Amino acid sequence: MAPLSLYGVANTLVSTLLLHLAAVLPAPLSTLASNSGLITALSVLLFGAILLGASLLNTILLIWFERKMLGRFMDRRGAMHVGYAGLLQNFADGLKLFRKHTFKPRDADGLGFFSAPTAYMVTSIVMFGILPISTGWNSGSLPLSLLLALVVFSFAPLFIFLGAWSSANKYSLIGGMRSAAQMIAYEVPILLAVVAVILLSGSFDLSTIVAEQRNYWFWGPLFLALLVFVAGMLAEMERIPFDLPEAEAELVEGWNTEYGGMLFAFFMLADYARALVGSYLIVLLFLGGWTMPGWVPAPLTNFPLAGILWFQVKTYLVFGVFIWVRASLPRVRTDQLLRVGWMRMIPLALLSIVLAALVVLAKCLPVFGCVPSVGG
Amino acid sequence: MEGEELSRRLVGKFPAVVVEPFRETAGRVRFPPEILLDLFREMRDGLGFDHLGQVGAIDWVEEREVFYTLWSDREKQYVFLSTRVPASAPHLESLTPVFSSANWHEREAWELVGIEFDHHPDLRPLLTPTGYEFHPLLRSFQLHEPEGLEVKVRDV
Amino acid sequence: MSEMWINMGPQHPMTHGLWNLRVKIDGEIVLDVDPEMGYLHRGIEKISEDRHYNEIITLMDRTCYVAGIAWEHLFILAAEQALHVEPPERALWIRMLSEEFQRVASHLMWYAAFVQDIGLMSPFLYGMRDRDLVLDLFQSYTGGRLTYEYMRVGGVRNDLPPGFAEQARKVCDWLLDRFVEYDRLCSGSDIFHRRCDDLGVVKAQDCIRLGITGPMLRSAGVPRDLRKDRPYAAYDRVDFDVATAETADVTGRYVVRMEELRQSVRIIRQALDWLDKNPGPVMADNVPRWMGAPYAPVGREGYLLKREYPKGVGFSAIEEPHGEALAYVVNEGGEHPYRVKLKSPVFVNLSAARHYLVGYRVADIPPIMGSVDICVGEVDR
Amino acid sequence: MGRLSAAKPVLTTPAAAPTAEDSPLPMATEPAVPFIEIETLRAREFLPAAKEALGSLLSEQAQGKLIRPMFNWAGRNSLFPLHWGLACCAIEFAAAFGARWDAERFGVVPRSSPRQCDLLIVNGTVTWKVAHKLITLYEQMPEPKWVIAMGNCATGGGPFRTAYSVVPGVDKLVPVDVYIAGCPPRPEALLDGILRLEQLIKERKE
Repeated sequence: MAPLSLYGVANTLVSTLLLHLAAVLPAPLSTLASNSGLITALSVLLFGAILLGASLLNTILLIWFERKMLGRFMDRRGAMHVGYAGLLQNFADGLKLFRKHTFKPRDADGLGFFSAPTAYMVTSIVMFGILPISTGWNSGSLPLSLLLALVVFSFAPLFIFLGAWSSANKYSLIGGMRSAAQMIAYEVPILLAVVAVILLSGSFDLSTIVAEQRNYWFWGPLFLALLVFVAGMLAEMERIPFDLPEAEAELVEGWNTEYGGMLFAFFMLADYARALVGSYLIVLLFLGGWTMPGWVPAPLTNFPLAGILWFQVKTYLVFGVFIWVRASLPRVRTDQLLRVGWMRMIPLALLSIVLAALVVLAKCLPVFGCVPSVGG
Repeated sequence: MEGEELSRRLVGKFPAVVVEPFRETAGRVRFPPEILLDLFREMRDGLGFDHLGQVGAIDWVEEREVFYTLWSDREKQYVFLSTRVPASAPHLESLTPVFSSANWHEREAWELVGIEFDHHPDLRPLLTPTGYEFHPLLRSFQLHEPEGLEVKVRDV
Repeated sequence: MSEMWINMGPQHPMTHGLWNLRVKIDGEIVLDVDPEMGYLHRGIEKISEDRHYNEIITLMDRTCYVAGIAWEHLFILAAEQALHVEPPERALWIRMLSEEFQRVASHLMWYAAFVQDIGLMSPFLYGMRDRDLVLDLFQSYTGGRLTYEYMRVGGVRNDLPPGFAEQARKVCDWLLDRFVEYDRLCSGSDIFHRRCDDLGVVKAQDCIRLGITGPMLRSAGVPRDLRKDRPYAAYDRVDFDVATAETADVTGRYVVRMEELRQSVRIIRQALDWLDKNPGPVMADNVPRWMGAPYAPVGREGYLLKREYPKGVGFSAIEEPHGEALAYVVNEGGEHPYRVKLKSPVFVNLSAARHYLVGYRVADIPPIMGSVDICVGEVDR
Repeated sequence: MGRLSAAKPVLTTPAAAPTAEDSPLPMATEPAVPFIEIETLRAREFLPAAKEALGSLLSEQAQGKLIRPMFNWAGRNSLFPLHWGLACCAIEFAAAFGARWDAERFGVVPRSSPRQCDLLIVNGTVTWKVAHKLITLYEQMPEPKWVIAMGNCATGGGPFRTAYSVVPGVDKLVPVDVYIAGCPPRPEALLDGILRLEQLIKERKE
């Protein structure tokens, strides 16, 4: 079965359009229209636009999902009256914030104040171009896509701190410093947990990592790494119990206290984009990505776009766990968070690397019956 | 502790003190303002009334009354103490050296009734806005309907 | 980062009301605090000098808006002394029942606010949900959810409606089940203990020195409860225990309040049983009819009746949900009290803020202040 | 209209006026303002003019039918009130976000920072001590913004009307859109007030 590819779709669309154009256009323009470089450029643009739009829609749907789920956890209903079951609620929020007056506090530093949310938003959305959500549905198979993803993912504290510093507000500043400390502290265990995955799969390429999980998903052998990764992701996403930078009770709104209007919308959207990306990463690294285990009947996995569907189902389940955690756990304190990060998470992550190495050794044993795949 | 016993134990030491019966408490002790600190030390250490309930003041136009309520865990009883200072010179020694919890109570009594507590560590207004010039609980301070108020409109 | 002062308030999610906590911090460590009060100073004591006794009840409800009945009760006890009026027995029991219901509602409100301070999101909704059930009961016999104007000099305004007892018992059963759930969500969580243990410690000696009362004092192991030590209403005729804890920290206050909720339900059940068996009047006979009127005739000079009372003073103390509240009412004849002095427990508990906040972290301020259970209305009055 | 009149004087610069007075019959070939200057002026004028043209196009054609209703729809369906408890009404305000009334159904989510709010619910007695803080908060909220005076105290001082420290009505300080009566109003009344405010926003013309 030839897998459907987003770039393929975009390319087909653009080339068909341009070929038809070339047929009607006069001579100099028709050669230009049939230029392969132009076709590639336009296809990439279209691909990007589709990817961006779909990802943002998905993010907005995620916000809706969280609001409804939280409502249920809290014995209430959440947004109901805007659109069917409140589906349009977040669009209303976004439009309203778009219309709000954009302003800068008097003492704020203009450059940092305006550029931080933008950069935060951009770096968060770029992630969607890197992560494959099904075969062929990413920007191309980069051999080091996992590393690239993690690097882009870890830009965030810089921009958060920039925004917090330039808003000239003490609460923002404390929030920004907490945020930077916490994200940097949890980068390390995340990377170490990822090392375990890399050991087991033998690749830095996310597509390969998913393909390696065709026999068994990595959450089984790498359960420890999964725990570390999930905890780290909770800290990276700044969600309860690790939402200290925005700790509402003490820091008002944390680092985005001074942000309003569209800039606030950027922060919000980027936050949820990061949450989505975090869930994507967990699904990709530990839960088999878009693949389904063999016992799932073929009709359920064979239809077009089945990969995307199952990937999204898994993502939302993972995010549902995050919501569940958010609804039932109190917030920890900064020093506790950092102590747990440096003194518990890192040893656990190191242990998980050892375990991964053992599993790699064990893969050569015939008991597991799986293909030894280290190094390709 | 009944009123008679309280009276017996206090009047021996402080002849100027008058103990009256007061409903549902051990009694009401009227004392001259000069012996305030000594009396309260005796109440706390000697009689075991170690918990300061409240400090309040009443404006009786010519003079002002300051009253204190103490509680004893041993006796399970309140005792009510009061003293009077002239309205022309409403000065009274601060109770904070004996009961540190008197701090805010005295700040409140100062700003509402205008009793000036000498040697108070931090006699700032507590409830009224900074720069408020009146002692609102004085009888001379009249309430009025807000129609008479002039509200200054601020240009935004 | 060097030392700096930050203002937590008056608009801050931590404050649960209208006050300002100025905090001097070095990094995350609190070096000094300075509470600024008075943002909700409404001059209740002054307005009371201008109102008829039964009109002051309106103000008392608003003095502490989460424990309106308790403050009505406090004032009524003092006013009855000052006016030489004795209420009938059934009124006492109804007052006690109301006060215990108010304690449940107030503690549930505290629970809702406190769990939000430590970052728990959903129990806030659970606390509010269950509090609404109690408020429904209040509504069935007083007509109000927060501000009741129910008690009168000489009794209470009206008797309980028929069917009230069954409904109240149902609510009690429901609440007891829910308290188990609350405990599982809070004290059953490891993070809760990591956050709240050894936090905001005020030992018994310091509590007494600083004048702290209520659950804060009981959490330090001092079993002082005016309902036991100096029984008013009918508290000497019901069976209940004083909840105490030994740890003197935020967890201790949580434990004390949770136990008080259970004890309140216990008192409520006994009161309901007694009220079932003993019907009777709820207003004293010797009170003039116009004294029970809900409002005075309009006009400042044109009263229909010249209201003159015998001179007297009244002093009352009750165990309010937040601690020990005192009232002192001076009646110099005439229709208005000469002076009403109210002592709020939170006022004193808050004045000791420096003692239990300095040395902890910024992130500890919300749980500690949450455990104090602040109601700014009664602090500023 | 205001924008049009503001754009016009740019064409007749003050430099041109004295020349016209000095020589009442200027030569036809010699423009009053040097050509290059006119071109610069025109270039400088282009952006505002284009903006205005676009704006007027939008305002006349689309704004009335599409854009304004759309933004009004968004604005009224996502009102973020300021998380601020003043007094008694704040408890009912909190109850309105509780499980039974759940104001989030209507997209009403309280935010703690005034920068992110568009609805100031004055839920309680405003004293003179807090008055200037209230005004600051109101000014910190970005436009468009609305104010609901919840309860009798915010509306007109309530039972504390005669007190020396109480503002007799918050409309002395900030413009109020919706008044809710009650002491305190029930959560239903608050929701009703919010729905009335939504109606106001729906009919908004600017």
